[in-house]
Amino acid sequence: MATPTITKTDKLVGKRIRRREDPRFITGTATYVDDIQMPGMQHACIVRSPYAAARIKGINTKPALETPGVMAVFTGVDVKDVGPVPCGASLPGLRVPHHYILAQDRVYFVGHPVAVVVASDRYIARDAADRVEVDWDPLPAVADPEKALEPGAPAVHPEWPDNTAFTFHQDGGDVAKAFAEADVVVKQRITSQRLIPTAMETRGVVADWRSGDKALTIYSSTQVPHLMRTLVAQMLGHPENRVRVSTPAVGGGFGSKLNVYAEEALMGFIAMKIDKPVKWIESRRENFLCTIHGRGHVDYLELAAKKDGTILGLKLKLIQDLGAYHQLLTPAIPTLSVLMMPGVYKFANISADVIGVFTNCVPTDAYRGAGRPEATHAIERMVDILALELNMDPTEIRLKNFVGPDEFPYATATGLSYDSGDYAKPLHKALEIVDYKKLLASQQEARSQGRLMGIGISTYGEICAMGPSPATPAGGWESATVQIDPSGKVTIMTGISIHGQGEETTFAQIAADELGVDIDDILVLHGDTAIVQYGIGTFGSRGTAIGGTALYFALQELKTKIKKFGAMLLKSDDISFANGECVDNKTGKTVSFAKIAGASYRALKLPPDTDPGLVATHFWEPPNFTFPFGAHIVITEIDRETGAVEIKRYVAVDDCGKIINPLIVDGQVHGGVAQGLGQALYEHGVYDETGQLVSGELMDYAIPKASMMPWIESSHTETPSPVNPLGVKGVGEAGTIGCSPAVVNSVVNALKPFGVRHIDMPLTSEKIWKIIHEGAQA
Amino acid sequence: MKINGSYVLPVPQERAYTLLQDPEILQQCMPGIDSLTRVGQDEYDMNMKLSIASMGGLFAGKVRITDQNPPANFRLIVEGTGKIGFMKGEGLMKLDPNGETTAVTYEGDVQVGGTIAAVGQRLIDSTSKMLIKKFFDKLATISH
Amino acid sequence: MIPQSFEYAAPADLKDALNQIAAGAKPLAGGMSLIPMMKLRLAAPETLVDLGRIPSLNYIHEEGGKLHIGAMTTHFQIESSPLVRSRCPLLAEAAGNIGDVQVRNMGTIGGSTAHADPSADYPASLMALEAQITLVSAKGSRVIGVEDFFVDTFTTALEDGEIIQDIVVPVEDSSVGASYQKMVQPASGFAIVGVAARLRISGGKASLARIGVTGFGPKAFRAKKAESLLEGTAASPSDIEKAAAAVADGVESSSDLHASAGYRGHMVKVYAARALTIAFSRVS
Amino acid sequence: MKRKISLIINGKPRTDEVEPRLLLIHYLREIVGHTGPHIGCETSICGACTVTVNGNAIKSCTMFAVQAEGKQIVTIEGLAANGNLHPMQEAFWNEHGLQCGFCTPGMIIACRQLLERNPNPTDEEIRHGLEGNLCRCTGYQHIVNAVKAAARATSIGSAA
Repeated sequence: MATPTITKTDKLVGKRIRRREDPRFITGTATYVDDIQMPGMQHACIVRSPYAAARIKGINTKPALETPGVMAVFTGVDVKDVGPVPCGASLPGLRVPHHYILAQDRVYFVGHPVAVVVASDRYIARDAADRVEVDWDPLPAVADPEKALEPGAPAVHPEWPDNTAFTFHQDGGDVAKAFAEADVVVKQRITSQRLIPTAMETRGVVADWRSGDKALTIYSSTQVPHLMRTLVAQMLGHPENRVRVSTPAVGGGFGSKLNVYAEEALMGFIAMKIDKPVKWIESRRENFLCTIHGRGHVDYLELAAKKDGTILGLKLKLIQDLGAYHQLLTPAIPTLSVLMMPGVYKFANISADVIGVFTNCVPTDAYRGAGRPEATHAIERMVDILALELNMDPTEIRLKNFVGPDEFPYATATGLSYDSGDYAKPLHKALEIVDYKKLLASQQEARSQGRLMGIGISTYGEICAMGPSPATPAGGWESATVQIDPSGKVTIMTGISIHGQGEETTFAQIAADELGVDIDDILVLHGDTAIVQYGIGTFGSRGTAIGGTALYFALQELKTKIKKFGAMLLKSDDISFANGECVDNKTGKTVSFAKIAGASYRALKLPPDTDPGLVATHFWEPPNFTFPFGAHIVITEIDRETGAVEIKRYVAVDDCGKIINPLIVDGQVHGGVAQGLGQALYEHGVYDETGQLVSGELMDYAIPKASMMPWIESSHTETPSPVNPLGVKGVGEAGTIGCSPAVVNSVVNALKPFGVRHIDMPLTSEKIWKIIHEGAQA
Repeated sequence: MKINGSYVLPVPQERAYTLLQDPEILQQCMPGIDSLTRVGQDEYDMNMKLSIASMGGLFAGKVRITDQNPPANFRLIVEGTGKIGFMKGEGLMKLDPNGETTAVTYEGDVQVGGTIAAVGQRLIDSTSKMLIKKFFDKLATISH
Repeated sequence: MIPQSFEYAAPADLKDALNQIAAGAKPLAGGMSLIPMMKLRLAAPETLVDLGRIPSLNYIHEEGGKLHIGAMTTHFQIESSPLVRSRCPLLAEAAGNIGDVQVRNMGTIGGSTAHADPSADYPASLMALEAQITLVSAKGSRVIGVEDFFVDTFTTALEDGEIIQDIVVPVEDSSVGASYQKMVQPASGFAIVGVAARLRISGGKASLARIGVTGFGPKAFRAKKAESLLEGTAASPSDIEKAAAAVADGVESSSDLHASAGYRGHMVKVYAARALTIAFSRVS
Repeated sequence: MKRKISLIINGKPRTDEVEPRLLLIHYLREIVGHTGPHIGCETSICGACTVTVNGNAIKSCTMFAVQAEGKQIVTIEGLAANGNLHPMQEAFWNEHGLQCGFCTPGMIIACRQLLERNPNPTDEEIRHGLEGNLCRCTGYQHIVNAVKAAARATSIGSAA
């Protein structure tokens, strides 16, 4: 059962307890941004480009303005002084196009906003949007990043005809020497297709302007309220302390809401202009067209090894489809891929070239895993290809090349320091669960019967807890405030911005253990810049590892202060604090938590050098990233007649460090696997040659349904991280990162009789059918 | 999206060529055309009401005929934009004499954009083919 | 997400509805195709006549060895009807394959059939069942065979002012086995190809073979060549294989994001063989 | 233009004047004030807007409010009775059948319908029965567990 009976002295960390935030969701009473109603609120509808590239010859807003109920229509000219949509990433020589919040004289992708209609009702706004007349002059467009690099390709931004936003080179060790000494070099082009994040809640913004106070409140479905406040204040040229960003319930983000979009500033701008609240809710079609996409990699890889399977080095040319603009982190994502290219393997030589390419498509940016799934997919596929080349078992080649458990901290070829690990452990556990020997025998048998059964393994390593400040564009620390009320109730204010990850529960578990109070006496607040001290937000599997650690240190500060008050009240200098009371170690006399809290605020008397009240705030800067890892094994069988892939078994053994709540960790793994499986088998954001998004609705873009998901056998090993005192590493993205290579390895393995070495995702039935029946190699 | 097909018109090649260049004939045969106004040499402004099942929309655009090589081949370009998006069809029409009939082969490209492109993916192929078939069916009946 | 304005009527009387339709109003059945199109503004009827309040259009009854199904009968009613399940199981199976539960609760057989989506599930089974479709307008009614009903992509034999009133399918005896097998487009649930097969076995021979195909081309069709290849044989696996290989002879296949024309061409054979094999196994 | 509709929502009768084009989901959310059902797409795929109309689960984004005239509607807000959660709500909570919670109100209504029609479903039947409801967070496994737990709880409840 999910909910064990808890007695007060039980430690809660490590327990499988149900979430404390759930009642509002299961009763339908949670407030999402579209649930916000305000007196006088207006509704915005955005007019967007149907062309991937076009000149705007003119816009006639008059018919729209004349529609009864329409209050205003704005176009590019009205907002040209609003600051650009920000790019937080910086790379040497990076070309940054000025990203106006409404197009000026030209559009660069389908969905580019060109005008906005503001009306008293969303139906009227939609009607009037149809009456905005735009005179277009269509231009040639390019949607494929490799085609965009060809000479003579249409220039996405005329000022940069080579469509190259940046190039980036990273070297580690001596790759030339490694390749010279190699017995074998395997080469492969591997893509990681464009994906559409598809949070179930689309984006949405409500902006509320109080002119008397010059105060602007932005309610936005975002993962980063504080960063949004800083950046939107800059864009609007309004003092940051008079901008408040509040996140209501957020219906999923997966990176797509780790951003500041044109619409946040645009709604702020409109609210200030019309002096009324205004709401914009993205349609699903807009969400597909205008919210960032993920992935978009073409990797050319070469892996050098000795004939015994020892990997010597890796060469990589990475072409990143950036889309038409840089969103918040767009150019930084492929650099993360480079960092994680070595995976869990011990080789010292790497050479990577990244080319960031503009295309007439919506920008790519961080989507669940952000750079790491691409890297893991590439290296895990390359290791399998090498194993195939050397006729080695994929487990053997992995075990041979793993960084050993006694080699941590381990300095990688890309300059990272892996914190802790024991990579063989989850692999052995997974092999034991599937009974690998027996499995190989049954595969032999299946093959002899002509059945196409595949076994696929991925042993992934990832980088989490984003991340030390020098490595992130906007600070990589996190903050927590713990406030104990005079009555002894505890309120936690965290700088992370929770939207499904469950920290209202896990943080309360941590605090309940540290303070010895009932978990029901703890409240976790987040996601509102008017309530919470500055914070960074939720992304990059950082919530618990950094936000939780900030909380841990704030709790330690408070405990010290509590003990001081306890000592004063008990008139003792030998005090311990446990189970919510201070104990005089000499006499055994106790004073309760609530009593101490009351005394601290009443302040009739104070301990020496101690201020009244029980509040502590801690900003924690992590000394390093954390590096979770794990092993996924996928058993597939392919329908020879149709090419359809059936997942017969999915085994995931993940090591995310110390586990605070196994129920929540399992949920994160399941959800991560679903998104990895979506990429492996189904999802593909497809632009046609002219830059039209043809997988433009949920009718054509397949995210996994319940019937498409296998049962996931999830288990764990626990290797604590030395980076933080909680020993946690992070688990938000592990499932996604581990999944796709395991699935593809399994399918390629199933198709071994056809001599196939690699297939690019998604592994559609048709692609596989062609390999079986036409000998086509993807 | 590439599109091609062929159709037999029950008239000789010269006649077929003339018919296919005649704006009045084009107006009668192109599904949904409300008006075709000559604006230049072999260039017409067009208004079209396309309806397929319950879907439909008004399009305004152009019909152009280029690369004439009578009576063997020419290029037909039809483009229109409307509230639900835009479309552009461009095809090389090849006329091969076949006794008293003419085999018309077309080979071209259909581009659509806007809402139609995003939600009509699975229908563009079959719908384009249907519209072209309607065109030739009608042409065959009038040419008699 | 927001449709254009329209006028709305929901008469309880069929005649009333037909008069309004004759005057140009668009009929609204379950709305499962029409309403999403209206929300995307790909459809913008000026007047909708909701047929949902006409009790005389919602029924399933057996009469003269046939099942009569009213146009406004929902997919769920058909899927779960003991009468349909026992007397014409193929239609129940097809209904159960449509979309999802919510769609089946609202969508109707008349609406779906009239929409004539080339990838819809029903048409394959209606073809295999040689359904008769009653069309009605203010001027009167007529009966048309399903093969004549589907004309082209989204194009039917319905004249202006006409709607489907009723669909008639045979009551099957135990010498008939049938099956609908479909390759599902994972995003939308529509058929990439769908094949409905119906076999009567008497004296060890297939005395009747009917095969309907959807999803493959511009409209649903009957695979008559495959049918005749199978009739008179013992419907052995190799007979089925042979017939399945001819299932789409002479029909041009569609191509889209989800399946190329070539792949559809192969899958239609695979699914025809599967449908026939299962149909054969269901003959008692 | 506007039409009067009278219907029963979560057991309470109500009458409103609405434009024919007003979608049932917008009526429920913006006029009635039941913001539990959500809007996740416009093509009737995601199921976040699922409510029951006369006992049938439907997508309220694909129905006009005028079509609901005279009908009985149940939204997520109508499930808990006298302060007690519905067994399906309780099961979603216990089994961690939700993360961001956005699909949850529609999902719970669909799961409730599933058990009404099939009180002891297999895993496969559950997964097939939920094809009209998308969840991007959970990978569905805990949702399947929740439906099974609710089935057990309901059968124990009805046996008692």
